Amino acid sequence: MTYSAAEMMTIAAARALSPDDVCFVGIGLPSAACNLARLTHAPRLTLVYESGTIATRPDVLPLSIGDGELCETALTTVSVPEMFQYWLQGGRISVGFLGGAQVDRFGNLNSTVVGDYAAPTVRLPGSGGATEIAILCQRIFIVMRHDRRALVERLDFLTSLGHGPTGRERRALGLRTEGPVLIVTDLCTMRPDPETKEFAVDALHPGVSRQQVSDNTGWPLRFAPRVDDTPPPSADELTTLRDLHARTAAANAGAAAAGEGR
Amino acid sequence: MTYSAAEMMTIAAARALSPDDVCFVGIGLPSAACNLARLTHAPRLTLVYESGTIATRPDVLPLSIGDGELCETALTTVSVPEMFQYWLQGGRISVGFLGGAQVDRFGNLNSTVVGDYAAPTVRLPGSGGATEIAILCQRIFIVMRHDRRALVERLDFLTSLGHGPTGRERRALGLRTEGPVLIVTDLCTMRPDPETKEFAVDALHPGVSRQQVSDNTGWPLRFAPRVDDTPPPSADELTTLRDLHARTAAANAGAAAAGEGR
Amino acid sequence: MAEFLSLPDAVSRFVRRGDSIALEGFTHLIPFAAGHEILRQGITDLTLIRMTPDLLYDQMIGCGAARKLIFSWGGNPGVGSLHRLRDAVEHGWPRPLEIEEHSHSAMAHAYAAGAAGMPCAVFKGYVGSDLPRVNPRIRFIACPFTGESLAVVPAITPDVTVIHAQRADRGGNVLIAGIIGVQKEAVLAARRSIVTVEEVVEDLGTTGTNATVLPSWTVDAVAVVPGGARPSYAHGYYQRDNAFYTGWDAISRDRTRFLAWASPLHGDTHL
Amino acid sequence: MAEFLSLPDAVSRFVRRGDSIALEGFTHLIPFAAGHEILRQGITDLTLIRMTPDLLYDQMIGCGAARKLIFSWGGNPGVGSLHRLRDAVEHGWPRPLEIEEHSHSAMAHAYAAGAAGMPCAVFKGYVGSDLPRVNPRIRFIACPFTGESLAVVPAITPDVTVIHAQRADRGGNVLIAGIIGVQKEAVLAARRSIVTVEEVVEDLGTTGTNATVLPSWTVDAVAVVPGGARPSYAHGYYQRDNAFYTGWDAISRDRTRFLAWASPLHGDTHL
Repeated sequence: MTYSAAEMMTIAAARALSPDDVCFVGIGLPSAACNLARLTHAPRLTLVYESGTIATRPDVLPLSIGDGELCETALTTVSVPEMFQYWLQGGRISVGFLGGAQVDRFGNLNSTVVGDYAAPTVRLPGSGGATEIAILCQRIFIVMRHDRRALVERLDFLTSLGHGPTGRERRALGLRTEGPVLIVTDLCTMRPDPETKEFAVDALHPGVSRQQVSDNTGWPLRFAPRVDDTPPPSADELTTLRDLHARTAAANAGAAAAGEGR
Repeated sequence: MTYSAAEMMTIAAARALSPDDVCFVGIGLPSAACNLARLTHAPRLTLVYESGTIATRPDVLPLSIGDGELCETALTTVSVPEMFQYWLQGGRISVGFLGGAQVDRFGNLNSTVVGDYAAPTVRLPGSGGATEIAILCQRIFIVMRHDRRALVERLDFLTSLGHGPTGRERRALGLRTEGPVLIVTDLCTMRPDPETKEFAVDALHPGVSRQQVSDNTGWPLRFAPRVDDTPPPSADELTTLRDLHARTAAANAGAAAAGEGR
Repeated sequence: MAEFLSLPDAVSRFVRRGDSIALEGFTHLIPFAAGHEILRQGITDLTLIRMTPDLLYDQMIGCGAARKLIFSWGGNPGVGSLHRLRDAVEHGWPRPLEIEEHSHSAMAHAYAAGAAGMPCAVFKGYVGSDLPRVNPRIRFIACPFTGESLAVVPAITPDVTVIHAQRADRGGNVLIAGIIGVQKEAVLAARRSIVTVEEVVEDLGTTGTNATVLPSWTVDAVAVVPGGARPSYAHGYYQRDNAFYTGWDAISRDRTRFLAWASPLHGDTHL
Repeated sequence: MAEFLSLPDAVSRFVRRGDSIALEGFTHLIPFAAGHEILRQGITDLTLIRMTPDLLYDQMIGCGAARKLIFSWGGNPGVGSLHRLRDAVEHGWPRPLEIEEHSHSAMAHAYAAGAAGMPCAVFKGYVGSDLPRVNPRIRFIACPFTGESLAVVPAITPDVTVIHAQRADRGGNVLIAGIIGVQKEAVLAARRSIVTVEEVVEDLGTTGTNATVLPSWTVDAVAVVPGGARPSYAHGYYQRDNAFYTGWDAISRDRTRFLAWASPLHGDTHL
């Protein structure tokens, strides 16, 4: 079966999840990856959305983090303050997914502004949950489209701490959580060096060259001593993912027909 | 109708409640007084118990602050942390009832120990909610049996702040709540002097003399410029209170017959 | 005790020019109808507070009703940017917009602190982030027992909070169910509050439960506004109009298209 | 993931000599059966934590299982004193009992802080009280924005929390309903936790609701113990045995009568 780079990216992210993980899930690719994992190799995977839905099992992907589907299929739904107090800050989440407009080689993220904060070129949405997800989940998975505007030499703004601007700050701050352990892009996966915490490519997606990855990265990119080939999507993975997207599209079309707007 | 001193005391406390009050209710006399008020002149009176029951309308008096009857007749029941955070500390309660083993002339209360804290003669139950009820409810009503061991010259321990050991500390601490505005005993009612905050008798229950009250008070007791006679219980008040107690006794007898113990 | 009022009466009684105002909702139960009524009445100079300013605040900012925004995530969920918000921040159109920016955890804690009568919220947050550099209302204190550094932000105490809920009973008690967000905290934290509801019922059916209820004595006005959350949704009543959210992107990208969309909502004073 | 164990197995696996332990319950759902099992197994040197130590802790203290009590109100509700607690504090019988004494608000905040991963709880409390003079774990800090003095106490993080709940599903998810007290916070704040339940059901029926649920992955052991809260009560299952509470006064007043009552519960080690 043929597949897109976006599908490969989602599937690579899904594979990184373990059956006993409790995930703090964001909208978009993280949501697709988590639900794909739940529907394939990790049926016990627990999904928590910051809207307060705990152990939700959505049949279709939410467009927003607070969709009714999430509540209707959750074990229970708590208030947003409780979600951030008892569940995120309480250390109950093993994996947090984060993205952003920019990431640097140490997994620090910018989702605030491009340009100067006081007079930005592009005003981005802002932190949302990310600033505390980054420090309070046991491990962080970062998902990004791979291009030079996203994987940058230097962030315009540090919204969410990875391993720190020099790779040493996180440890120095005494945080007990691991921080970013994985970056998944549409070209490759990267993991941090155990000592320097600089991310290095550890697997290339099928058909992607080292040169192609380096050309699309804003810093002089390192490769791990051993670089694997990402196994291509299995038929089961692809079918499950496409069914999920098809169900989602059908549900949204139905809802659009039923809705009226303002 | 004849009546007991305890009935007079409960009825005097009930009369002090206004229809729009939101009361933080303790077990025993405060619970009887609040429910009597709700069943007579203050049908809209809102009762909140620290077990988390909001706007409860019990048909019988609870033996404990967490009785099922309170939950089963409440608008809703919240957790105990929420009760203390959003409802008591949030300033939502207009009247708190407090009692204790000892009260002084400025409405400070001891419910902790008789004797030295480290080697007490009598170990009392302790603060419970009282320490923060005393500072966070808009107004405090104190209910006590009138005797020299209870109305004392000097507390063995200050559990809950009234107007302070000299009557000036509460104001100096900048608290925006009023503190104790009423003491109801089985002999009289007392209110604080607007300036000195020392409690003075403002009404004597029927048949009680000034001498009798003074003899039973552990400090040189003052009387307000005008001392009223407490109106005796009305037939409606007495009947309602006795019906409430009778329903309670019947329910407890029934529950005892149904229960088994360990 | 909550008073039952029409939406125009509730807004004119309880929302004032220059107020700090939270129209809260977390995807679910966003009080669009009340926000539009505020625009219709031309109430301006508002400080808008919300964790997730989405289309409603984009519309209010585009109409020039806000002088300041306190927020933690400003986007069109699953779609993209809020173009009116961006235009105000990036180009000062139709008027400059002051920004006070937090994280979700900070705002959730700050609403809870407001509801709990606290002057500030203390939590584990902002470690290593640049946000404290650009927001002086983020401070740090040491735990007196462990020495650990903890973040502190001021409690959120809006002049007025407006929310939409499923229903009220005849006594004015309000039930919120489903994704409940920070709405209860936002009402309890506010000096004044308006709740729009889908319907009024005889009995909320919450006796003996642990349901999320705002008692009548915590709310100033209840206005019955069926569909008051559209194009957001009301669990148990109607679904989210995702097509409107998606379509908003094109309307809001363009000042002219936005002005045409907004013209029925203009008050007299601000555009 | 919670494991389903017998009560003796759950206690022997998760409760250890010298533990700090919270057997929580606010009149409702007090885990008497689990507490008695701890006595039967002779586990001692415990630091008992509870807002409202009532008959169960009176029994455990009378049996000599505790070296310390952290509490905010120690009485027999509506009846009077806890005579075993008083005997331990006033006369050191059967062993001296160290006391760490708080107010309800402090303990409720401290459990919530423990559940929220905070090292301490900050709140408005203890103003003008003598309690901070006798408890060095009560401190004060200033709000960095207003200067207001605020009380601080350490978070409560028990080695083990034991609660009783109405039911679990087959996956080990636990539902608590009615007067829910601080039980959810006490479990989330603890390193280990045991929940006894009235029954196991196929489906909790909480999907789509805002019910109070402890997911399976927050609990170590679930033990099915019908009647496990008696003489306390379980909303929807059985009522409080008020006669037992009233009758306890006479039993506990007298060391000899208490020892006779307690003899079937004695472990080997502590009396």
